[in-house]
Amino acid sequence: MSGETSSSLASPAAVAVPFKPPVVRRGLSAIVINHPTFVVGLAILTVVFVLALTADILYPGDPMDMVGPPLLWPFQDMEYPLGTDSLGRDVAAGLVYGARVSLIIGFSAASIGLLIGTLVGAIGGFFGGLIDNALARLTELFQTVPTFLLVIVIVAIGEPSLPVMALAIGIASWPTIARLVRAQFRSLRQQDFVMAARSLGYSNTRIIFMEILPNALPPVVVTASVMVAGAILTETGLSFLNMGDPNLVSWGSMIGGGREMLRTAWYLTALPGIATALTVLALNLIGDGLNEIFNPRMRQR
Amino acid sequence: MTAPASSAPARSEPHAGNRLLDVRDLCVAFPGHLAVRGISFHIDRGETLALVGESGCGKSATSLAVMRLLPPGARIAGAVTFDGIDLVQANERTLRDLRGKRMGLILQEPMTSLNPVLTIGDQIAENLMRHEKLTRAQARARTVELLDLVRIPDPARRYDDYPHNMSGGMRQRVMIAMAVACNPQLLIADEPTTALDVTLQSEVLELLDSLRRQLDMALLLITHDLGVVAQWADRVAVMYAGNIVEKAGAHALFENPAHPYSRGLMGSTLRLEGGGHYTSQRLTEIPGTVASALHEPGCNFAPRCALATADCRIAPPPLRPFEGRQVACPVVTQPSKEADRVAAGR
Amino acid sequence: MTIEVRAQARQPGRSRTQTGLKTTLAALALCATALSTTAFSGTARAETATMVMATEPPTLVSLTNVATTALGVSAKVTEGLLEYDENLNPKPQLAIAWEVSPDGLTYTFKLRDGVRWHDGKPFTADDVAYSLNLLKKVHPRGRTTFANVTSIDTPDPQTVVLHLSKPAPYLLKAFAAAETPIIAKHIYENTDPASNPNGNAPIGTGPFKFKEWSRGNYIAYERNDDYWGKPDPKIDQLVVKFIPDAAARSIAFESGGVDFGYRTPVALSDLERLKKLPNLKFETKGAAYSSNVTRLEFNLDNPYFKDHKVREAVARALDRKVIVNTIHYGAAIPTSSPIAPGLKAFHDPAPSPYTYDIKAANKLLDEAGYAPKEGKTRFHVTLDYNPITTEGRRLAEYIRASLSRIGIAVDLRAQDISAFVKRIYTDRDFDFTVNGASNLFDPTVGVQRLYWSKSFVKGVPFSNSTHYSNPEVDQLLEQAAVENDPVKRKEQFRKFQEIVGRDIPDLNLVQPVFLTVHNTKVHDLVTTADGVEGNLAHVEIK
Amino acid sequence: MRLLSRTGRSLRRTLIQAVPTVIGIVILNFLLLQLVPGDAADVIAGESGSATVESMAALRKQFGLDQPVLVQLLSYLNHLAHFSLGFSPRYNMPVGELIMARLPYTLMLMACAFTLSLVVGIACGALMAAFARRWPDRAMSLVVLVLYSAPGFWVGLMMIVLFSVHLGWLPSGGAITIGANLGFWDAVGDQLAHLVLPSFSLACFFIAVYARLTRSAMLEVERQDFVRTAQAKGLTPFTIQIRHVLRNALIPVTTVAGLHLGNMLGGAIVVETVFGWPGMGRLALDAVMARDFSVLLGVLLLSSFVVIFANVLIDLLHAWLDPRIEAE
Repeated sequence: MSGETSSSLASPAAVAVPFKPPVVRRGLSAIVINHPTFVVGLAILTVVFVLALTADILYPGDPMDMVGPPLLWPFQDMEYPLGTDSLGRDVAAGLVYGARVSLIIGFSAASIGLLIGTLVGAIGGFFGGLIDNALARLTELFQTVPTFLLVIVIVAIGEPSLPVMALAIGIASWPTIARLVRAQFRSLRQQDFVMAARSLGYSNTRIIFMEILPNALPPVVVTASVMVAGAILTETGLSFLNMGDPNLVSWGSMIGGGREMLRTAWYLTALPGIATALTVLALNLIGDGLNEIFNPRMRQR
Repeated sequence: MTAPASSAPARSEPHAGNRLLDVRDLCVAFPGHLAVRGISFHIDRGETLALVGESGCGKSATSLAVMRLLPPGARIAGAVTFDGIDLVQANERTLRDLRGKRMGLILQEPMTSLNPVLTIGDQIAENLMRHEKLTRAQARARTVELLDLVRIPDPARRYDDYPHNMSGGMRQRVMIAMAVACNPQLLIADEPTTALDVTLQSEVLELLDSLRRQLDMALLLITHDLGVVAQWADRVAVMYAGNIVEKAGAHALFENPAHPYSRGLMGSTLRLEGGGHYTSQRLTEIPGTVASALHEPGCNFAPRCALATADCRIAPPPLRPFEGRQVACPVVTQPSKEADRVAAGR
Repeated sequence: MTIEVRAQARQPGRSRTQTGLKTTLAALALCATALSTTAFSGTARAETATMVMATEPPTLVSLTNVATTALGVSAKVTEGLLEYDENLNPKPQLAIAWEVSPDGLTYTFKLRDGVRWHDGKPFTADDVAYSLNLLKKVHPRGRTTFANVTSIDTPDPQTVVLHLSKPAPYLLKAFAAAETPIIAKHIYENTDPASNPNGNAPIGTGPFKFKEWSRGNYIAYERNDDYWGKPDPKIDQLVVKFIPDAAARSIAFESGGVDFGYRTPVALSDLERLKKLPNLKFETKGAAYSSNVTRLEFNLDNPYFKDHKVREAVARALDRKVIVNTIHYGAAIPTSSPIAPGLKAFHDPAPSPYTYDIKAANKLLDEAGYAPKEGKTRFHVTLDYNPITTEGRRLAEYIRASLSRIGIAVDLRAQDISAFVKRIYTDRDFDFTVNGASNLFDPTVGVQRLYWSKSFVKGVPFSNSTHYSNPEVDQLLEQAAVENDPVKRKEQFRKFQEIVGRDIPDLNLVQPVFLTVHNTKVHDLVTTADGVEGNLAHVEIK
Repeated sequence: MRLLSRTGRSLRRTLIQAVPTVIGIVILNFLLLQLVPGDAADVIAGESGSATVESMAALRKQFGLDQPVLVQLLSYLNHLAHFSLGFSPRYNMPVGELIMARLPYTLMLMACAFTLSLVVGIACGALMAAFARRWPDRAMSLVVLVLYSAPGFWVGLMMIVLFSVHLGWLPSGGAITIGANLGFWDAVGDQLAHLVLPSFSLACFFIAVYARLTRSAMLEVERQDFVRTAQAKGLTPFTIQIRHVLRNALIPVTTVAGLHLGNMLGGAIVVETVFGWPGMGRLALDAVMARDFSVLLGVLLLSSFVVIFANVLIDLLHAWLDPRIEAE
């Protein structure tokens, strides 16, 4: 009991509270301080985005052009700070253009997956009964077939180019979203606000898209970032097996190209690998951050 | 409902030997909320002290602070001496040896305070084996005895049941068995019957009290139900917004509540003996809410208190002796006509 | 009295958890490493030679399927009549003597006596006759190689006589084990040769007997104790191991996991580094039997490449020196002749009339009427490349970069081997393509199929993909196919190379040099023209 | 006893559910594969580097490619009805036999990778939960995230360089040291040595998944009341974390564990290529390249069975872990 001794009626403060209770911050500063990982993730992703957008300005030439002597080590010749590959192509240009390809594939594949997954999940979850059962079987079917093999078959059907790869990865990755959305819809369907909407005579489609979907979105948004990360990893896997688009430099094709020189020029594999890992890491951090922001219960810890 | 068998002797000089738990100026703060604002009380061996107050007044925080089980974000200050050991300064090892062995805890929600994937017998035996160094077989036998002690039918078979196989009342009995397993000196029951329906409540409380006598345990009973206090507590401490506003013998408090808040509480409880019918007797309400009074400099209750004067708003009133009890209200403890009038008017 | 505030921030009793879990994790890591180090130091092995290959062969006998991987393993068990030295001069194997009649219409072979099949049955002339007749019917090249053979008879168990309708000067060089496997009549008679189980567990006369094939993993052969070529073979067991990844193969050579490999088993980029290692040797001999040529084939029905000027411009835009050094890291010989330098007897070293000259190439394209639009691009074309070798893709990328310098924008198109073959040879849906073709042991068998107008057949891979037809070339090829006099034949092929060199229906760029890499403890590995594709009878581990 | 009856019931239920899924897989993939350009005959000709009209026709007949698609599908389905996966003309042996030679390797790799990812994942998750919000938790979360983000084959390649080339501790690829005719135990040790790198490379993604899952599950459980009861019993934190918190956190982890098997099998393809591991993944890849659809369908079917069967096992583990389920 720190502070004054007891005295007359004026009486001491019952007890001066010896410490200041920890303050809870609100608003933007709260997000920054409570979720450092989210901010770091966002920062890395913005850097990668800026690089991808300004690729033309940074390296105007064609990244696949053979501009320098082959197999230069990074910082060996300052004109090519990150060195050149076995054909004398500038690795730095490759990484920058690779960022563009990887992001395009990542986001387009994820959006295809999201679209199909949300539709299947919503319809299945909302209507239930036979439709739900059939769609659940379909989701399960796609889930048991090894996803990567499905992607390979689809890419073998179409010619290995950017759109075909994005479609293939999208088609192979929708089940995860479908399961999630279906679960959300099945629980949200019984909520009162749906009864209310029905009583107002809204059509089913309006209820699905205007009423239930907005409520089902938070977990979907969180999984979306993970799906983009997964799509980028799958693309690197495809390019590694020489199934990538030959007209485009992508991180996967750089890893694949550098694979043979693993013993000598290991930087050719290491640099794109690190670039991929960093971007995917950023997306995962954002996913985690979103999860914490949307999920207030976690914040009190 | 019978009156409590005997109320503890009126405030008497605390003789150290009999003193079990002595709390001095206890403060507990959670991030952004000061739950307990410097309270002091004590419990003697074999005595039941009730901590009563509305929800949010910090009584649960106090019980957890005593056993040092507050969640990580919380801060604690003051002195909590249990049988000569200062729990605030004690290190983890000593605390762990105390918990379960010399202090038992009973939580409020029987549905969630038992591990759903372990049998109830194992969960009790776990406590025995931790402190009593018994073999598995001895612990099992002792547990069956304990289950029988808390009047659970066919204890040998029920040993291997899971919590979800039992009713709320049964589960609370298991909690009690678990808490008293090692014959602790102090039992802390945090609203033990709030989640049960009325018939079960008295059964469980009666069991709790008989065990207390049998095993000569002190009981810190935390509740918001004045009926429970009247019937089972020896002494009572009334808490309001993190402070103890009145400490008195249970009998004395019900006879003549001194602090305006105590009086308000008493007023807003249905009294059967008075014979009053709801049509004739209006229950008095205490205006305002707890939150609104929280940040006042002086006495927290001032904004809602009928007797509030200028003095009340200067500094938080200390507990002062008054008619054989302790009251934290300058108006009540100062012999002035106006106070008597109000008191008589009740 | 000040009360020192003890932060409750730590959940009570944390320190004990940290130590408890930490110890278990450390223990886990410890036992994992201990386990691996002890197991890996295997005990001494019986004398085993381990050969490495990138992919698994579809069959172990090169009868109906002559994939390069099948050629690599077939001869160890199934031998041929002859074997050849570096200059393709025949040496005895199952046949100890051979004679060709002056008019080139009768071939007589004297067979080795006392030779037994691995299942103990005697090897006789009937087996040889049956084999040659079967090869003519089912072997992918059998039809052309034995086209002129009308009948085969066996006067006695040790003699085989072939009768031909027309002379076949190349025929005597066709009897290597992998190219013309001699199989047992009693095993293949009235069975479907393609699905005969012998393909997966072969019985032959060779120095090694088949022991075990663990799919995707390895093939194990054991020593044939009563082999006719005693004291060969000098090793107890031959193992063929499959490692698909080039970097992993380099590591296997370095760490001694494998003893030898052929057709440049390691990544070209690793050559320079591996050559410095004391325990590895590099052999250029042993690839004479099938020299490959890497080519850029134009589709002459394509509007652009129909025009000779455009083809010449492309020819002048490609620098063979860069292809040799950058694409093949020096392991290739520049050539502009349709006949590979490897076929020394027929190769015409005369240089191509179209030397590397970017300015001339641009002028040609202007003359051809393709002025560059908005600054740079004259026109767009798509380049397909054969996906089997990694060099194919890198060459395609070089061509794309080079042609962009003369205003031709090239889009690459990737696909796997099946889609590639269908697009080029069945659908003919291509502008130009990077492809490789083996000249085999004689131009008539290996080169004629690429330039002979009659061999332009839709759906038949590695035929005349350019759709080239030049009556004078046809006549020269048809004469050389039956010309007995070697001097005249050489002149006919020289003239053929000169015309094709001028017409350039396709650009022959380089002949990749196939290196055989082996550990220094491996001796007498390459003793014949087909090198490691031979029966490895003389191999020794010292 | 409870588990036994439960096995029967869940096995029956899954098998009944599995039949339509399997039929669906066969038909979906069979039709999908008809769209792939080129066929098996083109592949063999492409590999041989030469062919004649007759040899191509003979190959097409041998592969049964000259019949209409529907006939091919029906013949495949009737093969299936007789529990045979058909005959692979390219490898000249029954598909069943071909796959059975590769199945043990894939099962070994999958089992090893799956257990490794579960054990290490849960251990890391528990450690991170134990140190929640302090530097060990932050550090391990970062390491786990890097594992989660880096491409599996890239990690594999880097490990080969480190462990096999520089340190020489582990073999760089393949399944066993051939021809070393080791004693039984040496052979097992040798097999394990070959298994370490590929299974870790395949598992590293899933270690991250399970670690993050366990961590959030444990943090969730720690807020439950019964943890406070356990603490009130004065149990050591280690006992509380393991007996009470982890034991309950395993339930949500096992439910999700089954979902990842599908793409673990997919990931195996790339890992098998990097390590030259003779598994079904690479066989499937080669089958796509070789347009040998009977082998590809065989692999798809068997991998679906592996996934379905594994889910049954996980369902059992789930029931064992959570007594409340049995009360359904």
